[in-house]
Amino acid sequence: MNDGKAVMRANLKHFIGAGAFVVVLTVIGVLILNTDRLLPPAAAAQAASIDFLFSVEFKLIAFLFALIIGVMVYSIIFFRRKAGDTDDAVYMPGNARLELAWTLIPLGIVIVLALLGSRALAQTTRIDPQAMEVKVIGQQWTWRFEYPAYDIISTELVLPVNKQALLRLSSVDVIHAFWVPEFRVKQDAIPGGERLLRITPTQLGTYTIMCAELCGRDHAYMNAAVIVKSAQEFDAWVIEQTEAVSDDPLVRGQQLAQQYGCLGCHSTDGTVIIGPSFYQLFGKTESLEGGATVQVDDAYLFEAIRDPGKTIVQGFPNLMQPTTSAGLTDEQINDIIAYIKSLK
Amino acid sequence: MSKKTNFLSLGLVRGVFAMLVGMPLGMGLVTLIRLAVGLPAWNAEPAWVVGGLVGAVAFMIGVGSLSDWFKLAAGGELPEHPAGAVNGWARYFNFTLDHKVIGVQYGVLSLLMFSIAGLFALIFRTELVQTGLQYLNADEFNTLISLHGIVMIMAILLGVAAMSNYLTPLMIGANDMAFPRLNSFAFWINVPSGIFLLSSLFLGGFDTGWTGYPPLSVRAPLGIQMFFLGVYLFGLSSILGALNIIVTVVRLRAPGMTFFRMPIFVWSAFATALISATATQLIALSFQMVMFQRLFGMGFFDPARGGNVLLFQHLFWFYSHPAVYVFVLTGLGTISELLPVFVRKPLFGYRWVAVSSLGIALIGFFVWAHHMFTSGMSEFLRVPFMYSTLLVAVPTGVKFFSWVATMWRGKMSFETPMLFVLGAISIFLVGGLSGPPNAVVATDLHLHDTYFIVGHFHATMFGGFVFPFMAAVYFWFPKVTGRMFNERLGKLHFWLMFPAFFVQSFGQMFIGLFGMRRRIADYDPALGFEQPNWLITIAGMVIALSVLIFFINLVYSTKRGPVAVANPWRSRSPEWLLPSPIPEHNYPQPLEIVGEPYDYGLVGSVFVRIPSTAVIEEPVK
Amino acid sequence: MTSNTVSESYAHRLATNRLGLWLFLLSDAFMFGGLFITRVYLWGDTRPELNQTLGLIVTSMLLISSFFMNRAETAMAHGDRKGFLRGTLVTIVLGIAFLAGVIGVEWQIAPFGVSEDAYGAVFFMMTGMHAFHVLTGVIFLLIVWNNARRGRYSVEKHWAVEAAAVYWHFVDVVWIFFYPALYLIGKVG
Amino acid sequence: MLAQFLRRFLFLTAISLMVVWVVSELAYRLIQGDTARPPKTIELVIPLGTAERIAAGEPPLEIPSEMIFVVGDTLLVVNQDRVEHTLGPVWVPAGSSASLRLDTANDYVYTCSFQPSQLQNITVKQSANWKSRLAALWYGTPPTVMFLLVYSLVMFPLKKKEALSSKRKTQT
Ligand code: HEA
Ligand code: HEA
Ligand code: HEC
Ligand code: CUA
Ligand SMILES: [Cu+2]
Repeated sequence: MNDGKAVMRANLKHFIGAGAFVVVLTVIGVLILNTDRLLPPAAAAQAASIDFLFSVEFKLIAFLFALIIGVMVYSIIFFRRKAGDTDDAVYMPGNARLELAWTLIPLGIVIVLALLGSRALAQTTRIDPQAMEVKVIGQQWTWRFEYPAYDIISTELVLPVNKQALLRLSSVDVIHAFWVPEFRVKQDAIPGGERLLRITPTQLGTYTIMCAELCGRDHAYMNAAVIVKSAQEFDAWVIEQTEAVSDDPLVRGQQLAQQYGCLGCHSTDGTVIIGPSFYQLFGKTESLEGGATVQVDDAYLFEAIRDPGKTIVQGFPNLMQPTTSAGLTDEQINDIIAYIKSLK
Repeated sequence: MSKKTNFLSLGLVRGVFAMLVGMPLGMGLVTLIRLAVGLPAWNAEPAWVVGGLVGAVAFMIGVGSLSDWFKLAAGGELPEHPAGAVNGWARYFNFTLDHKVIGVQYGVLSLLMFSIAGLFALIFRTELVQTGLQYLNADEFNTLISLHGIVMIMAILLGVAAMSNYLTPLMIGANDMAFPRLNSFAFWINVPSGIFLLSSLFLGGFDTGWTGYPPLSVRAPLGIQMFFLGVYLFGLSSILGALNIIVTVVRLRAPGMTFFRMPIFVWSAFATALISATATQLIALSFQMVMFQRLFGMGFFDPARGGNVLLFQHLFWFYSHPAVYVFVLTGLGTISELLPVFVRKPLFGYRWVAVSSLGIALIGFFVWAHHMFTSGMSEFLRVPFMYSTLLVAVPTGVKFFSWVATMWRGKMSFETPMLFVLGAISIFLVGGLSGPPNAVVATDLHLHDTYFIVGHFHATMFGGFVFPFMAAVYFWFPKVTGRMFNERLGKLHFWLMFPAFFVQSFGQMFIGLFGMRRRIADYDPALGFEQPNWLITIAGMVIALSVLIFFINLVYSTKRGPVAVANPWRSRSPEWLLPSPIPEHNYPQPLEIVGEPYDYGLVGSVFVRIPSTAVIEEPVK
Repeated sequence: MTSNTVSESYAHRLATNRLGLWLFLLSDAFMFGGLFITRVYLWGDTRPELNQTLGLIVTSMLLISSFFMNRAETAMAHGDRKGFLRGTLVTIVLGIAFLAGVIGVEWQIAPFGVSEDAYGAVFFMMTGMHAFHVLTGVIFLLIVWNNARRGRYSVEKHWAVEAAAVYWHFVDVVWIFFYPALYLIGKVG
Repeated sequence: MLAQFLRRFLFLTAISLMVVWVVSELAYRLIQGDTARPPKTIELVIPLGTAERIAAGEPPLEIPSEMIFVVGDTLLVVNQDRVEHTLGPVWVPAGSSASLRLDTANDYVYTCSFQPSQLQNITVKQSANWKSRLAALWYGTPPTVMFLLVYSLVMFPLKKKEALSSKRKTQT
């Protein structure tokens, strides 16, 4: 076996050359991967610690990439076989000390990275006891936001700036995920339990909430707006919303059908999205799975909304979940029925 | 013994016929049972599932894969080494015991599946060039990405099996696998599997992605049952094939071949097999549970009935994470195997590289939950999984550093296989280095389910499987066919594929960081992703073009290529001692291993000796 | 180590087969392990109300069958074909009785349906998958029994017998984990 | 050889346990902040005059805004006010006290009569109890053992039985 040191001394020139190459590549890499340019603008307090971690990781990546590729390209250039040379190269089967070094140093990096990661995770989940609560309910393929403190239901998420929002995420059907790229953090909304996400918006503006977990056909379109307002504007919005409740059941019904995502599956113009259209639904004779027919009246509609699994319309899959309408009171269902009736 | 080959003498044809008979039989059976217990006679789901299972068994009977076992069960004796019943090209379409034929069968099926899945990718990529939906509707799009994913994964598993089947017995000096019949069974079961996977396209497709998370998969169209069936069967194939590899490596090594004298490829095949043989059960179980929830209404994943949707993810990823190391380890083994040959230097730190494979495989069992960082696991549990995931980087790093040290001061030459090896190293490096940002929980909160992940895994899979597989095909092509491939076309293939791949992968990572989600049929024009998406698609097409060139090269060279010299790469590995193509029972005499496998440059060193014949030394210069 | 001539010897072949079988069982154990985890995950420290007497009866039948299987195998190793046939037959009968107990009785009297809740799902899945293995074991034993009756095995060469026996014991061991998981652990919920 | 292997396995398991314990403890400190402590009883005093202040729309005095607890904590509400107060399920007559055990990690919002919003946020976090520590060891140790084990095979190869016995022979 060759003595590793002797080999090293003999190759000082190559080491310096390759080393310089690696340094240059690293610098170029760091310049290219400069985080500001690779991520959307940050708009939440949680993004800060994540972006810091990104910048650390990108620098590490730039260095490691340069290290391997640099030496490799150097070898390709300087250690190529000359034409006609059929001899083997120097016999260099290994060096335990080197191997140990490149096992232990990465191990150290890994542990440091894990600890940095834990700290950043802690910062993103830091609790503000005064946080404003919002229930976020995902359903194929809409979002609904409920503000328990103000009794508001909305299809857009409106948040006051610089105040932590505690989002309680849940889903009525399949798994969805709440994500706003500018806020960085992401959390699945799963059926059968609430999951928490904390966001402290720091920039005014309108962003897009995207559903980040494949949830069926219109997953790509499962977006909603998140509007970050100043404290005063937010208060104004709250007042506007609470006063906006109409006393016309028809209007309320339409709003509810919008908010509860009914219109995501039921059209109002006769086309079939997923379920039967609401258009001219009332009064018609519906044939049900299993052969029965039924005259669509108030009682039937109420039943079909409250407990959709009970009667399945012929030719449609049993996709509408009882959880869809679980949040609706009886009056609210009647409002929706009033709305359906109006669609003639 | 060679019979006249007619159409029906091809096992494949008989199998397909049998399957066509078996499926309606199974369906009829279900219908009869349903009638008997008083249910409505026709229900598509159970009919297709049972029909499929019966069809698969019928296929295996038709191929002739079960005949020997039936004979054995009826009390017959089996010859240990029956002469091949069929010769010539027809062997490749029949039940056979020869591991080399089976290896080629795997390889060809792998490339076929690869092309089909690649074609799917090109179709949905074309859709993504512009915002809005032009050619596909959302359901078709979702079906295509899901099928692209799973068929590619099947292609990888087949490709891995191809390499390890063909090479492992040769490299350890064995004449065949430990269980040749099982080996053949494990191959042929893939054919109905592939048929099922693709048939889901015509049964409504499925819109769940390859991961098939419930409750979405519970609500998906009928096609998903065919997807489950397909995965079930190729999972079975994986398990049986892997078991065979382990036994072969443990029991059939030539005298003198200790574990630390095995060619490095065998190490990685062994490590891979350890994963496949055990973890695969869990994906089968998780899919079976969804299947049963659909068929019998069992409430595993229905929270309203005490089920839990996260359970599925735990079971699924317990397989599917280790599976990604199944995808790469043989590829990395190939890199380690070929590099010394083209550098003419020993593999630096052979033992470290060897146990690194084992390390990756074993650590890989304990990291699955990193796919679930945002799914709502308990908060603190994410930390140990972050740590264990990052730990995998260390043995992978050992491999990289050792490769680079192997190149250092070598005498590198750049034939096509070597180009693919170097390409593989650089691409896998990109893929690997994009792993830690995913593994660190805080940054994964941003990256999860974005195109960054898509970029990450295409880089790892291209670098860890596609490129090494192509390197392997070029490298062992003369061994398999006895002819050389066309070097020019090979280089053209590489120089098209390599840059195109970087464009594709970096493009994906770039838009992912900026907020492009995975698995979306359409994206918001305001985000400004049209141009990068257009580039990615073009890159994908260039890759496809290069693959087409590859196929042309293979087909042409198999027929017309110049006859290869015995050991064109001057490799020390034992299979190069044999004539090409290799005779049916590999080694005429048992080998004797007398040295280290990679002692290039050590004067007078010998790895393999065939006793009683001349010592086979370094080929004459 | 091995040479190719050795690799054709029966003893070598046998050791190879053994390794293969044990690996297969290891693999299968992962599946059963997955089921066990499912039970822990979904049931936690509760369990359904099941018929304890029946549970005890079927469990003892399976355990006793393992004893007879062992006797049968020993008989074969000593060239006692009659003894082997007798022992195997008892094993088969007990195995079928176990199946009848679990599927024929327990499934019918279980206080929940398949599709009712997580109790039903897990219970039927665990017992079902196990019963499936018992069934294959019974078929395997029948084949071995039939071949033994026709004198296909000898004292030296009876790998199929050994394999069937090991497989049977394995299925038995799995039940030793499943029985408490289903019948004993946790509060009745 | 097997005995040798097992001995090494146990030894490395011990080392890994230690390594993982150190790493996870550090991570835990970072994540949990002030909740890395055993459960205890915490007093919440409702001072005299709170009801009037609420009626006047002013925030109450001396009621801590940080209401973060650890699983197993007991919240003791001491009412020094002249009127009765409620906090979620707890009813505290004037001048008396009542306690609330916080057994499940969750974020609670209890209705209460001593905050202007009538709501009190209470967050109960999993403490660094032995259960979660054990979980960390449980998930972190196996990979570490595997890691050390495979590399130990290179650094310190297992000795073959023949080698061992031949050594013994030469010694005697
Ligand atoms: C061939 C397949 C393959 C391979 C080898 C890997 C390797 C790795 N993967 Fe990847 N991964 C996939 C295929 C693969 N992955 C797939 C298919 C998915 C998506 C599945 C889906 O959802 O559909 C995925 C998703 C995925 C996720 C989930 C992301 C998400 O959905 O949110 C994570 C998170 O941790 C991850 C991490 C890693 C890590 C840390 C490695 C490591 O093994 C990488 C190690 C390598 C290196 C780090 C580079 C070389 C090392 C050095 C130079 C040494 C020094 C380095 C350091 C000290 C850091 N991968
Ligand atoms: C080995 C694995 C592998 C390979 C090689 C590829 C190759 C490609 N992949 Fe794939 N991909 C996956 C595995 C792979 N993929 C997986 C697992 C997923 C996840 C799925 C999911 O989310 O569930 C995925 C998802 C995925 C996405 C994300 C979809 C989404 O989330 O919306 C995209 C998008 O760009 C993509 C693109 C491509 C492209 C352009 C190629 C190109 O490189 C393809 C190049 C083309 C070919 C290789 C075909 C060439 C052959 C011919 C043209 C010859 C035809 C001739 C005959 C038929 C004889 N893939
Ligand atoms: C996931 C898609 C989906 C959502 C969301 C949804 N539905 Fe449905 N709905 C269906 C389907 C599918 C059917 C037909 C099958 C059935 O009857 O259950 C249906 C049936 C109905 C019917 C009976 C129609 C008829 O022709 O008899 C009514 C009424 C109805 N839905 C109302 C609602 C209301 C109100 C909401 C919102 C609270 C809603 N749906 C949300 C899918 C949906
Ligand atoms: Cu909801 Cu995707
Ligand atoms: Cu993974």
